[in-house]
Amino acid sequence: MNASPGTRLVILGVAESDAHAVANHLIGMQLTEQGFVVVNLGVCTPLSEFADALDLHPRAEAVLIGSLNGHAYQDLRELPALRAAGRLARPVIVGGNISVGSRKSATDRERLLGLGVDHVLSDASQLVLLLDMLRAAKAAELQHG
Amino acid sequence: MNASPGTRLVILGVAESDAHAVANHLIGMQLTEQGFVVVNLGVCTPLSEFADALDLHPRAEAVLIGSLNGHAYQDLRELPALRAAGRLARPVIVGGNISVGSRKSATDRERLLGLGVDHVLSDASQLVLLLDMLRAAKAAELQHG
Amino acid sequence: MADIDDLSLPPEIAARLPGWQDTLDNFRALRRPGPGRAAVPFVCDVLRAAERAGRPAVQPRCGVGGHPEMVELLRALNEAGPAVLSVTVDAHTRLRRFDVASALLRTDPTELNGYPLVAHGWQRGRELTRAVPVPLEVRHGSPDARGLFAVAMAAGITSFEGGGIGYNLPYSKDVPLGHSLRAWQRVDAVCGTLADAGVVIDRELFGTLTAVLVPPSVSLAMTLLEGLAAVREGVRCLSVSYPQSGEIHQDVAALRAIRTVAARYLGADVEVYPVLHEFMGVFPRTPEFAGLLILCGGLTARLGGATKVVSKTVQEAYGIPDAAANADGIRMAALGASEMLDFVRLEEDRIAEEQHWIEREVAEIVEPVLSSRELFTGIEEGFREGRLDIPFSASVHARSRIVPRRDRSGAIRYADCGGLAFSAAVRRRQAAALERSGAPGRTLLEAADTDIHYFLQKENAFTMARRNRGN
Amino acid sequence: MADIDDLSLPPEIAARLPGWQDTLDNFRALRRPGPGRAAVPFVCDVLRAAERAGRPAVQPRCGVGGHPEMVELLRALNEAGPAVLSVTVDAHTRLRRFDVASALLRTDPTELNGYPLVAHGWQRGRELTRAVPVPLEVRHGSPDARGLFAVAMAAGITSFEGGGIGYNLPYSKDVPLGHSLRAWQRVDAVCGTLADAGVVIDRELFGTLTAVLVPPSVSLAMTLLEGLAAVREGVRCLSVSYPQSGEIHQDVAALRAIRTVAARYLGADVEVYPVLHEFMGVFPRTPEFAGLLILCGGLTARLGGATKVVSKTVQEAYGIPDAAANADGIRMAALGASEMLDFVRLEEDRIAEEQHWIEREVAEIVEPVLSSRELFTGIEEGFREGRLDIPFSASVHARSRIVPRRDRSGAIRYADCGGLAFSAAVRRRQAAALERSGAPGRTLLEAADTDIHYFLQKENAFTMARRNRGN
Ligand code: B12
Ligand code: B12
Repeated sequence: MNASPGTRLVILGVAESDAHAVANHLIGMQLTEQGFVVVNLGVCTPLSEFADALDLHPRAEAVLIGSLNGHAYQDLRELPALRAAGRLARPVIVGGNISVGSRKSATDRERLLGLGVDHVLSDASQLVLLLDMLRAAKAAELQHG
Repeated sequence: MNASPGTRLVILGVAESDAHAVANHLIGMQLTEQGFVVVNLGVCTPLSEFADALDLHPRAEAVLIGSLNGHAYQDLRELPALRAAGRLARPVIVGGNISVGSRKSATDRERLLGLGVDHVLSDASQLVLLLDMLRAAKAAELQHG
Repeated sequence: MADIDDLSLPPEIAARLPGWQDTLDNFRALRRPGPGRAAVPFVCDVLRAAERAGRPAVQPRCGVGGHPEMVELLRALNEAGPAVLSVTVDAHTRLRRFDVASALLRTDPTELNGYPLVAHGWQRGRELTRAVPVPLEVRHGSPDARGLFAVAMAAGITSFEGGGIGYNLPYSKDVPLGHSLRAWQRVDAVCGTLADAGVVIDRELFGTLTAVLVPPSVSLAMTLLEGLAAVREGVRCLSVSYPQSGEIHQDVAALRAIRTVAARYLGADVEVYPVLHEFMGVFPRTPEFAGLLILCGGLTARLGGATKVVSKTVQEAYGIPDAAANADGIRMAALGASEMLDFVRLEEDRIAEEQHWIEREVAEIVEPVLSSRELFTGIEEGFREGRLDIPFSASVHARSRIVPRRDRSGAIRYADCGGLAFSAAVRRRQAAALERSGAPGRTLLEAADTDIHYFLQKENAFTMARRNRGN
Repeated sequence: MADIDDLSLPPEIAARLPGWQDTLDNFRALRRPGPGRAAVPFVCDVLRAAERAGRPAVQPRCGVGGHPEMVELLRALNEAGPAVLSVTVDAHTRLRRFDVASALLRTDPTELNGYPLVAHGWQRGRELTRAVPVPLEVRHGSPDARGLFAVAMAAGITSFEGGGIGYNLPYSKDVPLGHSLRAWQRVDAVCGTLADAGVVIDRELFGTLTAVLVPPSVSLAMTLLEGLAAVREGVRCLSVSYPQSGEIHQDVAALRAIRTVAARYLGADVEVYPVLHEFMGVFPRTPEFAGLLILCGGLTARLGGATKVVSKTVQEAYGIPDAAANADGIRMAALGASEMLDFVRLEEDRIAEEQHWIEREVAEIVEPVLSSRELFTGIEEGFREGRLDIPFSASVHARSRIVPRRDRSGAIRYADCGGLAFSAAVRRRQAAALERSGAPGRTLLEAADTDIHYFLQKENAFTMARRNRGN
């Protein structure tokens, strides 16, 4: 996990109450194949552990959190507090099945954004595109800002 | 069909545009088994032919008309005119599937009653009961009225 | 060569038709891509493709009164991927009450239980054939369909259902067989002329008859007689339909027997495609049970080698289905015929035995007719004397002395062969099948009622058992 | 004799429990009719009855956060005639975050993905067991379920799912196997005590594991090891579950192998019931396709001789189902297992061959463990060294070096056997099955993705083909 400074690094994991592992395995493989260094914290990972991992790997471009079991909101509740404490200062990208029940509403997504989640994806295939866009936006910011 | 005067007699048939024969066969058999004389006009019978049959068999207690194909209202449209001309002066009992479509409404039934249909049944099993009740009511009427 | 003039149409229909050459040109134009639309194959093209693919083509029944509504319905159903779509005609048009159909069309088209093609006219018919990329079939039930046929041809519809027996006896009270057979002879003759001109019309024969408890050999015998009449007039593409009894071994055997019987009697100049009509009797009422029957219909069609299956819907028990239920039915039937159920094997011995007897019964029914001096008079005499017969006839021209029953397995048997000239061997087998079924003491009426409501009763039993924790 | 005290419960749970005698009395009272309610059988009674009847009992998963809502849900589902109902527990409770579950219960119970039984407490649990005339099972996923188990027993719930392997590796990140195995040992020991007192608790082992592409021999090996541990503690009734792969020959073989393997290794003192978990992987999205898979699950269960089948719903792909969809799922699974599909035969040779190899693979996986000095240390060492393994583990305590793939028929094979000590013969057969499937050039990731989305892809192919008129 100590890759050369040029390689891109992300932190990946599954939300605290959630044990769904398959997407996590696949996304980890996929990002690795695409040249990323993936710090994979696996399933059932409290938000504070994501913050710890970021402290350890400050180079990380983003924090990727999967949540399939419907508990995304509850499991990410500490985000405002952690951010207020200056931690998790990276784009937090959440993906999966973000609320309980078979009929979803737009408010599910808005609630997460309200917590400070930066992006909600339903499909991992858009992930690399999003990471590239975020990096480009950051580069532009550094240049002009 | 020239049964002894004591036996009960009904006129049975299927509405003018309707070729569904199975219920007609079964109801005919059933009433015969129960001791009725059944004048069965069969499928595709215009209302005027029901009236002709009643003229021929004035003893008939009721006129039973099946309609399965959804065209009951159109097929019975002449009823007010025939009644105005003094014909079909017996209880007209309609049974089957009385309107087009898989969702039925109460107005389907009301429209038929509005034409002068006396009873609408969805199930032939209530038929003998209804005929018995009609006969009892008539007897009572003759006694008191 | 027969053409539209030979149909002896009533002048008010004849006067409004386009010219013969225009009708031919329209058929040909349809098969090529047109402005803003893909080429539309003929129904016979679709059948050949399904035959090659080894999976039945799926077709729903569908017809509503209004024209824009009909266009919309076809487009909606097309989304479910049918191979053929139907123009199911209303009951008034079937009985040539064109004036009643026209009047209702003006006042309230939703009162019609089908699309009144004659009242709408061939120009609107052409709009239908161009509304969707799948070909259409007219499904009706007219003992004498000459007018409807002429309009359908002018519209460019490449499949036309019916025949002198199957569209008479179940569909009208008192049209003599001689009349209907000869009316259909004209239709077939025009199909022959069209075929010579390269426009092969698929003629589907309605082996479903009165739909309720039809013994397979009765169905196959009737379509065989109609098929002979059609081929004689030059028809080149025949779809022979058979109604699902629901006992799969019997159904598979019957579908397979359609091919052997056709090969034996109809000769090599005609393409014959077996078609399964999904269960045509009293339909179960719950979506699960109805859905299973529809799925099993697709499976039965594939295992029986049917070229086409006409699907049903979970609303069958209630009334004419809405578009959504109809689309679901198409998909369910297609799923039943799909590779998803390719693992299903049946008891082939049982099927072979069943098929043997069906073929024998058909032979015993039709061969006396075939040896009569003339086919139509043979048929007329047969029905008059009861040697030909169907159960539950709507028409006074069949005796309905046949009494069908289901045996213990659910297969349809003859409890009374009526006047059919069956051999002792056939009679013995039929009796034995019912004997084993052993439901003694029931009156004929109770028995008929039980057998007619076969799936409804199974459904009720299933539901009750589950209520009572029997699973 | 082990009793609740041996569970070493946290004091806040232990303090609130009823006495042991009260728990026993409650179980016994349930089995008798009570005021205003019928007797409720034990789950093991239901399993025995299903076994005798030769048709699998049907059970849905179900659990919502609120108590009145849960009672209502059980009552609604009961209408569909399940043989057993579930109390599916929320994820927080599974992970022993009882405080979080309690907090959510106060603020918004609909935020919970299951019924937090511990937070509700055993008194409400008793209301559940009396709400419906069918017995309940707790389905959860707790590596250490001692608290939940104690509450379930106090509530009178007669079936409890889980085991030291199957409820650890798929359900948590870092609970050592030694811990979970020993926690479940306590649970099993209490079940032994209860059985001695005449209260036979059904213990279901979660052979489904991580649910996605689980090779049958992995599933059977894990439940066999758990089964040995349970029997050793006195468990008398074991349900051994296996997740439908969707390839019916493989599934039927696996279900049948559960019986032979149990007979060989578990001895005669325990009743063993094979259970099919309807397809547990990525579910198709259209109601027709999902419905077919549910129906086929019922069929597979019956043909494989399963005693029970746990049903799915057409909303599986979307989220926790509503009551109506769940009830439909029960009926669909039951219909698939009903006499309606009794005509279906399978290629028995293929099944027999498949079963032979599954049994052999299981033997090769478990026998080295069985020959180790102690079962639990054998299991722990096995996983540490990769001789025991499961694919896609959620836990760091399995290596997940096994790489499963589907072969051309859809059956699940080992593309890489990881550290499993398979013989050359087993490896050859596995390799051959995949070779024939020939999908060269694909990366492992692409291959995994395709195989994981097997039914979704079939569904898409079906839909697209129909859109393009391929039928
Ligand atoms: C397999 C499975 C399981 C297995 C998981 C095994 C394991 N450890 O991995 C088992 C059987 C153990 C299981 C357990 C449970 N499950 Co589950 N499970 C499924 C199932 C069938 C498939 C999930 C899967 O593996 N998919 C394959 C992967 C590749 O796809 P995916 O997970 O959907 O991921 C894609 C996207 O979501 C997204 N994505 C996922 N993660 C991330 C992360 C990021 C950063 C991004 C950008 C994108 C992204 O991209 C992926 C690829 O496109 C789904 C239903 C379905 N889809 O058919 C239910 C489902 C997810 N499970 C569900 C539930 C509720 C549970 C349980 C809580 C039990 C319960 N109460 O029913 C427990 C979990 C307990 C816990 N502590 O969390 C529910 C969620 C309900 C809801 N949200 O309303 C579902 C939808 C089933 C249902 N209909 O009820 N489950
Ligand atoms: C068999 C059948 C046919 C056979 C009929 C053969 C024959 N000649 O008998 C065939 C295939 C030929 C056929 C044709 C048509 N049919 Co049809 N047919 C059926 C089916 C499947 C069963 C009917 C049946 O025989 N039932 C058995 C008997 C015993 O039951 P029953 O008819 O329901 O009768 C009971 C009650 O209705 C009542 N009852 C009936 N008559 C009477 C009379 C009296 C006096 C009383 C008191 C009670 C009563 O008591 C009976 C016993 O309880 C039904 C759908 C279903 N139920 O599953 C559709 C159905 C009746 N048909 C229908 C239609 C529309 C037609 C057609 C017009 C074609 C079309 N457009 O789809 C043509 C008829 C053309 C015409 N001229 O009428 C529709 C009616 C739609 C609506 N109302 O919305 C139905 C509901 C199918 C559907 N879902 O679309 N049909």
